[in-house]
Amino acid sequence: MLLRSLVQVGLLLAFPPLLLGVVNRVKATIAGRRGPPLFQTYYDLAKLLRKGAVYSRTTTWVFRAGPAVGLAAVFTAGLLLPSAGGRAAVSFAGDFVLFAYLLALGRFFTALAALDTGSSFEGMGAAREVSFASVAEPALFLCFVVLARATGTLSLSGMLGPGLGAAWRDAAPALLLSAISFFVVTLAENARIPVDDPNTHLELTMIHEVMVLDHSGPDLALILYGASLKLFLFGALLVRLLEGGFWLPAGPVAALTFVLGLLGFAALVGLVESAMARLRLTRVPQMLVGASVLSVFALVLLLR
Amino acid sequence: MIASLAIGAVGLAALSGLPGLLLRRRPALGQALSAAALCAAAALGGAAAASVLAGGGAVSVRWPWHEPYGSLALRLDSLGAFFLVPVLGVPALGSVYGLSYWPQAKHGYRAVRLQLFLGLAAAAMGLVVLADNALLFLVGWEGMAVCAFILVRSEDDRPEPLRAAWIYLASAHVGTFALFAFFSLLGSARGSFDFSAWRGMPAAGGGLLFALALVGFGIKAGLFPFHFWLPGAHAAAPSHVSAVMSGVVLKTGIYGLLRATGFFEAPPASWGAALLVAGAASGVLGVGFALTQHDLKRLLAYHSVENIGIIAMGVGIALVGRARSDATLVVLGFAGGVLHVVNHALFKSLLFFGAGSVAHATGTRDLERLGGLARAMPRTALLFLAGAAAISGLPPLNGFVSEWLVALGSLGGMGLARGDRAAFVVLGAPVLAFIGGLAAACFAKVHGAVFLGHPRSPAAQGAHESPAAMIGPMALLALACAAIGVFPALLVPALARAAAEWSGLPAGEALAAGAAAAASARGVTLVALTLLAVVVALAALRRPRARATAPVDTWGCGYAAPTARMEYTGSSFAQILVEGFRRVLLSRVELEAPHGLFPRSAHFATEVPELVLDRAILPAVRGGEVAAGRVRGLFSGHIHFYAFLVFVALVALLAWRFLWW
Amino acid sequence: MASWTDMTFVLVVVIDLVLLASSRLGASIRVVALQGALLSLLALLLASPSHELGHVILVAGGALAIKAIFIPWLMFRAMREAAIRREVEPLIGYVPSLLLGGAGVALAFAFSRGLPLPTPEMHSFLVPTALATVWTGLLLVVSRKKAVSQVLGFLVLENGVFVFGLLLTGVMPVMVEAGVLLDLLAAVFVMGIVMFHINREFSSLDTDVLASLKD
Amino acid sequence: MVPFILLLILGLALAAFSWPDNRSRPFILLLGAAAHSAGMVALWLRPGPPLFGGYLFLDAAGRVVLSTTSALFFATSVYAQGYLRRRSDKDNRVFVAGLLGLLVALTVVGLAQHLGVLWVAIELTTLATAPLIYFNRNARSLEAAWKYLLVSSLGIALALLGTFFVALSGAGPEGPRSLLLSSLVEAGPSLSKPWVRAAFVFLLVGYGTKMGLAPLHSWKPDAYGEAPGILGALLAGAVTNVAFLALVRVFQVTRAAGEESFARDALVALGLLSMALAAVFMAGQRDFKRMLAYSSVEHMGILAVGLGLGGAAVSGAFYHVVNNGLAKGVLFLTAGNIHRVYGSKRVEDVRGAARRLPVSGPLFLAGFLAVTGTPPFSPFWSEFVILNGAFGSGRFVVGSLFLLFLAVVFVGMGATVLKVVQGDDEGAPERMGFGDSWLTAGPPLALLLAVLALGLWLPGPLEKLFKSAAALVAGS
Repeated sequence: MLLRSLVQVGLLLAFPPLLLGVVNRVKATIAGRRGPPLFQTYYDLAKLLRKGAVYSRTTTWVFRAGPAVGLAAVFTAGLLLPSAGGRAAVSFAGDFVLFAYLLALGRFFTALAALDTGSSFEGMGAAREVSFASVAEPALFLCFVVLARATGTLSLSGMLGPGLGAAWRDAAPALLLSAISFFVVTLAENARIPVDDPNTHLELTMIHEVMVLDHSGPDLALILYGASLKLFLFGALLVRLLEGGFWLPAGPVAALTFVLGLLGFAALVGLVESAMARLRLTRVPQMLVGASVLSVFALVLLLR
Repeated sequence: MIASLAIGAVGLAALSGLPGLLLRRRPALGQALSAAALCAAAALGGAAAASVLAGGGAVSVRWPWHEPYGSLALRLDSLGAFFLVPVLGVPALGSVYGLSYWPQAKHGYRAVRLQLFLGLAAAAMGLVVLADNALLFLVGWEGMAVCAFILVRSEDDRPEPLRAAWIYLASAHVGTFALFAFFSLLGSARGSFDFSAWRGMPAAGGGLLFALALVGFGIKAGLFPFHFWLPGAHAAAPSHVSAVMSGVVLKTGIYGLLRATGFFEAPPASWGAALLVAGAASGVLGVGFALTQHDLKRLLAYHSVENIGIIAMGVGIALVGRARSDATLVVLGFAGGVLHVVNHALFKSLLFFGAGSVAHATGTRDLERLGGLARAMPRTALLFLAGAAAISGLPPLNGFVSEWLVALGSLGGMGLARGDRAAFVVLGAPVLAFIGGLAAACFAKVHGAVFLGHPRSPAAQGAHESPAAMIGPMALLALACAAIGVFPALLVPALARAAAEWSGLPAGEALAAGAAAAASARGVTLVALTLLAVVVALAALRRPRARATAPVDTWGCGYAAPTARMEYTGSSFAQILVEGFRRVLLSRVELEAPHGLFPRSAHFATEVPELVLDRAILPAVRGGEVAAGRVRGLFSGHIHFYAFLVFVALVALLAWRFLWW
Repeated sequence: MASWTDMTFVLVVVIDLVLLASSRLGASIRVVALQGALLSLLALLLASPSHELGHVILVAGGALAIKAIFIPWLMFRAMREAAIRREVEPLIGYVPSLLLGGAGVALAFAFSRGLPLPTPEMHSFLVPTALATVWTGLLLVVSRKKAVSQVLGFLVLENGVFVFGLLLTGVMPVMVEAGVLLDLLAAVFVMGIVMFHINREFSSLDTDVLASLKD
Repeated sequence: MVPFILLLILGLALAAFSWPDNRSRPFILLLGAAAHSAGMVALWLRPGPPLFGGYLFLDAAGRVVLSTTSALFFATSVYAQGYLRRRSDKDNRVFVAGLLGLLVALTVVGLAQHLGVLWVAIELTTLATAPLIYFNRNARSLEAAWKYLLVSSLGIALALLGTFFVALSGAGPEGPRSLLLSSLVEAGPSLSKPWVRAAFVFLLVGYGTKMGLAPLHSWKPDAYGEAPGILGALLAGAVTNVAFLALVRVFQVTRAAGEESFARDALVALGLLSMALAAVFMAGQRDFKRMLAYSSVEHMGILAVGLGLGGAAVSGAFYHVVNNGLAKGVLFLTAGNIHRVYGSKRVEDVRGAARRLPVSGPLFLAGFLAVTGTPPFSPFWSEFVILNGAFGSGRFVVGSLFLLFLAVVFVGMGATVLKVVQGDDEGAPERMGFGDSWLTAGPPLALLLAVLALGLWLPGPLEKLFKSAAALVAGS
C-alpha cells in the first residue's frame, strides 16, 4: 500500500517532463528534423531553477504566488489519480470533483499572476484561458459523470479501477464517446494544437504561453514543470480509461503497460500537433461544446 | 434554557440600535455600544444554535396570543439553527465594520437609523427562523422586508437608492401576498396555523401550493426570474448593508422554501425538478449577468443570484430524493444547499466588505477606473482574494465544499433505477462545473481589474488601506471560510441530522448517508492540508533561490512605454464570454472598430440592461399606468356622472337580483 | 272615491312625464308644486277610518305647506337672485328623457307586480306611482345641468318616496311621514345654502363650473 | 348616562356655535371628545341597559364602531387644537359646532337598534359634515361640498325608500309592524321576501353611497381631497364605519328573512369592484389626499368583502373597522400636516416631506405601510382573516382577486407616498406655516402606536368582542 503510493508519487514527480520531450521528438521527426533530446525538459528545468528572476515593478505577491500555487494544485490533483495500477494515494467518493477544481485553482492563480503584470497581452491570455476553461470544465465533468455512471462509483480510483472492465463490456460505445470527448478536453486544457500552439512566437495568438511571458527563472521552472505534470495527469487518465477494457492485475505488468500507454499518448499528441493547424479562437468554444455534446450523448445512452 | 438564549438573542438584536439613538451626543460610544450589543446577540444566538446542532435536539416555547390564527410559538430546530448563525452573525460583523465604514460622527442620523434598523432586521430575521406559526412568521417576514427597505435607502439623499429600495419593497410585498395565499390555503386545510400542525401534508394536488411558495419565497431569495429587484438594491445600499442583504436576507427565502417543502409528505419529483431547473437557470444567468457588469457591487449582486441558484439546485436535488425516498440524494442535496447558505453568507459578506473598503478608499466602484490597489491595500487584496476563491468554488475554501456536496448529490441520481427520469439530476453536476468555471472567470476579472495591474484613475492611485474595524470582520470571515473549507467533516453529521428532521426520512438511513459523506469530507481535508503543505514547501524552496534582479517594467512585447490605458480592462477580459451570452442577455454592444491604416478613433462599450426588470417588469408597470389612466379618463368630474353612477348601481343591482340571480 | 284616487295617481305620473319634457324652469317649479299639492290630496284620499284624523291632517298639511308652497317659493327666490336663465338646459334631450321616463313608468308597473302588498286593501297604483316618480327624479338629477334643476329632481325623487310612505301611514305612526318631511326640509335647506354660496362664488348655478375636481 | 352625555355634547355644540372667541372655541371640541371617551370607557366597564324601549342599545357591533369613533375623535380633537390655532384666520364657529354635532349623530348610529332611528342619524351625519367640507371657503371646497351633499342625499333618499320596503315587508297582519331590529330579526322568515329583497338592494345602494363603495364612491375623492385633514380622518375613519354598521344592521334583517345568499354575493361583488376601482385610481395618482380617498374606497371594499364572505371573515371585518379607522386617522392627519406646510397636495410640488416634517413625514410612510396590511401593524391581521375567509370557504377567485388588488394598491399607493415623503425638498414650494408640533404630530403618532400595539398584542376582550359582533350576522 505504502509502496504503491510511493511508486505512484515517484512516477508523478519524475515522469512528466519526459512526455514533453516525446511530444517534441515526434513532431520533429514528422517534420523531418532531428529535434531536441528526449530529456531536454529536464535540462531546461535545471537551468531555470539555477537562474535569478526578473520582476516587473507593477507586480505584487500575487505574481510570485501564481506559479507556486499553480504547481501545488496540479501536484495535489495528481495524488488523487491512480496512475500505475491500483488505487490512488488519496481516494474518496467525489474526489474527481476535487481533481477538476484543483486544476481550476491552479488556473485561477496563473490567470491572476498574469493580470498582475498589467500587460495587455497577458491580460488577453488570461481572459482566453479562463473563458475557454469555463467551457472545458463541464465537458470534463460530463466525461467523469459518464465514467461514474458506467462504473457505479464516485471516486477516480473506482472509476478507473476494476469496475471498468465490466463497464467496457456493457457500455463500450458510451465510454468510447467520452474518451474522444476527453481527448479533446485534454488538448484544450494543456494548451496544445488545435486549441493553442505552445511554440508560437506571435503573442496575439497565444493563450497559455502568453500568460507566463513575464515569469522568469525558478518561477518559469515551476510553470513549465506544472504544465508537464498536467499533461501527465490527463494522459494518465486517458490511458487508464482505455486500458481498463482489458483489465490487468495490479503489478509490474500493469505498471509497464501504463508507462507504455503514456508514451503512446504523448506520441498521439505529437501526431495531432503535426497533422492539424490551429483553430481560430472563436472556434475553440464550439469544439469544446461539441465535446460536451458527445458526452451528453454518452450519458443519455447510459441513463436511457 | 436554550430557547431563552435564542429569544434573548433576538430581543437583544432588536434593541441593539438604542444606544446609538440615545447617546447621540457621543456618537462614537453609542455606535460602539450598539455594535457590541449586536455582537453579543450574535454570540447568544450562536450558542443556542450550537447547542441544537450539537445534537441537543429542537427546543420550543409557546405563549397564548389573541391575534387571529396567531400564536407566539417559537421553535429552534437544526434547520433553523443553521440559519440563525448567519442571520445574527453577519449583521453583527456588519455593525463592527460600520464603525469605520459608516461612522455616526460622519453620517449623523442616517448612521443612527441604519444601526437601529440593522438590529431590527437581524431580530426580524431571527423571528423568521424561530417562528413556528405562520402568522408570526409573516410578522417577521414583513418586518424584515420593511427594515431592509429602510436599510437600502440609507443614503436617501441620492435618487438611486430610493428607487432601488422601492422596487425592493414592492416586489417583497407582492411576494408576501403569494405567501398569504399559501399559508391561508394550508391553514384552512389543517384548521391551524401552527407549523407543527402542518407536517405530513399530503403533497398530491399541492402543485398550486408549491407554485405559490416558489413565487413567494423565490422573490425574496432572488431566484431567476424573480431576481430583478436584487442588483439595484444590493448595489445602492452601503456595503455592510449589501452584505446583510445578500448574505442573509436572501437566505430567508431559501429557509422559507425549505420550511414549506418540509410540510409535505413525499413531494413529487416534479417539484424538485422545477427547483433544480430554476436553480440552474439562476446560476448560469446570474453569473452571465455578473460577467457583463462594470459596477463592483452590482457584479457581486448578480453573483448572489448565481449562488442562490446553486443553493436551489441543492434543495431541488434533496426534493427529488424525497420523492424517491433516496437518503443519499436527500442528505447530500440538503447538506450542500444548506452549507452553501452558510458559506455564501460568509464569503459574500467578505466580498461586499471588501468592495466597501475599495469604495471607501477610492470613492468609486467602477471596475474600469480601479486597478493596482493591491499595493496600497495589501490586506484587503488578500482577504478579497480569499473571498473570490471561495465564491468561485476553489479548494481549499468553503465554497468548494458545498458545491462539492451538491455535485455529489446530483450524482447520487446514478443510484436511481434505470429508466427513472429523475436520474437526469446527474446533469446538475456539469452545470455546476459550468457555473463554477464562469464564476472563476468572473472573479479573475474582478480581482484583476480591482487589485492588480496599474491604477487606471487618480482615485485608484490615491487609495489607502482600511482601518482595523473594517479589516477585522473581513479577516474573521476569511478564517471561517478557510476553516469550513479545510474541515468540512465537522459539519456534515449535523447537516445530516437536519436533513433527516426536514425530510422525515428514517434517521438511520440519513445518518448513514451522512457518515459516508463525512468520510469523503475527511478526504477533502487530507487533500486540502496537502495542498497547503505543498504551497508552503514550494514557497520555502523558492525563497533562497529568488535572487531577484532590480525591478523592471513589465515586458510589453517590445513596446517601450506601456501605460495604464493599455491594460486589459474588466470589460475586455469578459468580452469573449459576454459575446457568448449575448443572445441570452440581450446585451447592447457599441463598437466602433478601427478602420484603415491610420485609424482615427475606436470605441468599444457594452451595456446590459437588467433582463427582467428593464425589459419586462417596468414596461408592464408603465403599460398598466397608461391603461389605468385611460379608465380614469372615463370618469369625468361632472356631478351628473356621479348621480348617474348611483342610478346605474341601483338599476344593475335590481336587474341582477330580480332578473338574473 | 276610488276613481278619484286613481285619477290623482295618474296625474302624479303625468306630471313626472311633463317634467321630463318641460323646457322652462319656472314651469317646472310650478308643476312640482302642483305635484306636492296632489300628494297632500292623496294623503287625505287614502286615509281610512282607522287612521287618526289629526295625524292625517298633519301629514296632508305638512306636505302642502312644504312641498307645494315653501320649497317652490324658495326655488323661485333662488332663481330670481341668481338671475338664472329660464331654460332647463338638459344634458339628455327632451325626447330621449321622455322615452326613458316612459320606459321607467312601464318598468315600475312591471316591477311592482313582483312585489305583493301585504294587505290587499291598499291601492294597487301606489307602488308603481312611487317607483315611477323615484325613477323620474333620478333621471332629472342625472340629466339636468343646473343646480336648481337638480334640486328639483331631488324633490321629485322625494315625492316618490313620500308616495310610498303613504302606504305605511297605517302601519307606522307619524315617524315615516315625519322622516320624509324632515329629510326634504333639511336637505333642501342645506342645498339652498350651498347654492347661495355657489352662486356667489361662481356667479352661476350651472354645474358645468363644478367639474374641476377629477383625476 | 348615555342620554346625558349625548345631551351634554349637543349642548357643547350649541355653546360652540354661540361662543364668541375664535381662539378658545376649539377647546370646547376637546371637552366634547373627552366626555364621549369617558362615556365610552364607562360603557366598557359597565354595559348599560337598552334605552327608550330598546331603540338605543350598544351591542357588540356598535361597541366596535363606537369605540373606534371615540378614540379617533379624541385624537382628532387634540389635533384640532393645533390645527385651528394655525388657521385662526378662518372662522371656526360652524366647524367646531358641526364636528360636535357629527359626534352626536355618529353615536346615535352606533346605538341605534331601530332602522328608522338609524336612518335619521345617518342623515344627520351628512347634514353635519356638508358645511365642514366647505371650511376652506374656496371654489374647490364648495364644489366638493355640493357633490357630497347631492350624491349623499340621493343615497340617503334611496335608503329611506329601502327602509320603507323593510317596514312594508313586516306590515302584514302577522308581521312585526315595527322597524326595531330585534322584532324584525325575530319575525325573520315571516317577512315578505320580495320586499326584503328590494329593500336590501335599495339600502345597499343608499348606505353604500354613504360608505363609499364603488361605483357609489364618486363623492369621496372630491370631499376628502378638499376637506381639512381632521374632517378627512373623521369621514374615512368614522362616518364610513358607521355606514358600514348600518349595512350590518340591514344584513342582519336580510339574513333573518332568509335572503342572505344574494346579499353576500352582492357585497362581495361591490367590495371587489371597490378594490379594483381604487387600485386603478391609485396607480399614478398625483394628488395625495385624493389617493387617501381611494384608499378609503378600497378599505370599504375590504369590509364589504369580509361581511359578504361570512363565517370567520366577518370578525375580521370588525377587526378591520378598528384598524382602518385608526390607520386612516394617521394618514389623513399627517397628510393634512404635509398639505399645510407645502401649500399643495400635488405630487409634483411636494417632495422631501420627511425632511421638512421629521415626524409627520415618516408617520405618513408608516401609515401607508400599516394601511396596506404590512405586519406587524394590525390591518395585516384583519386583512389576513378576511382573505383566509375566502380561501377557507373555497372561493379561490375571490381570494386571488383580493390579493391582486391589494398588490396593485400597494404599488400604486406606495409610489405616490414615497414621492411625497422621500427626496430632497429643494425646488418644492416655499415652506408655509409651521413644522411639526406636539399638538399636530402627537395625535397621529398616538394613533399609529395604537395600530402597532393592536398588531402586536390584541387584548383578549377585544378579540371576544369581534367574535360576538360577528355572531350577530354570521351565527355563532
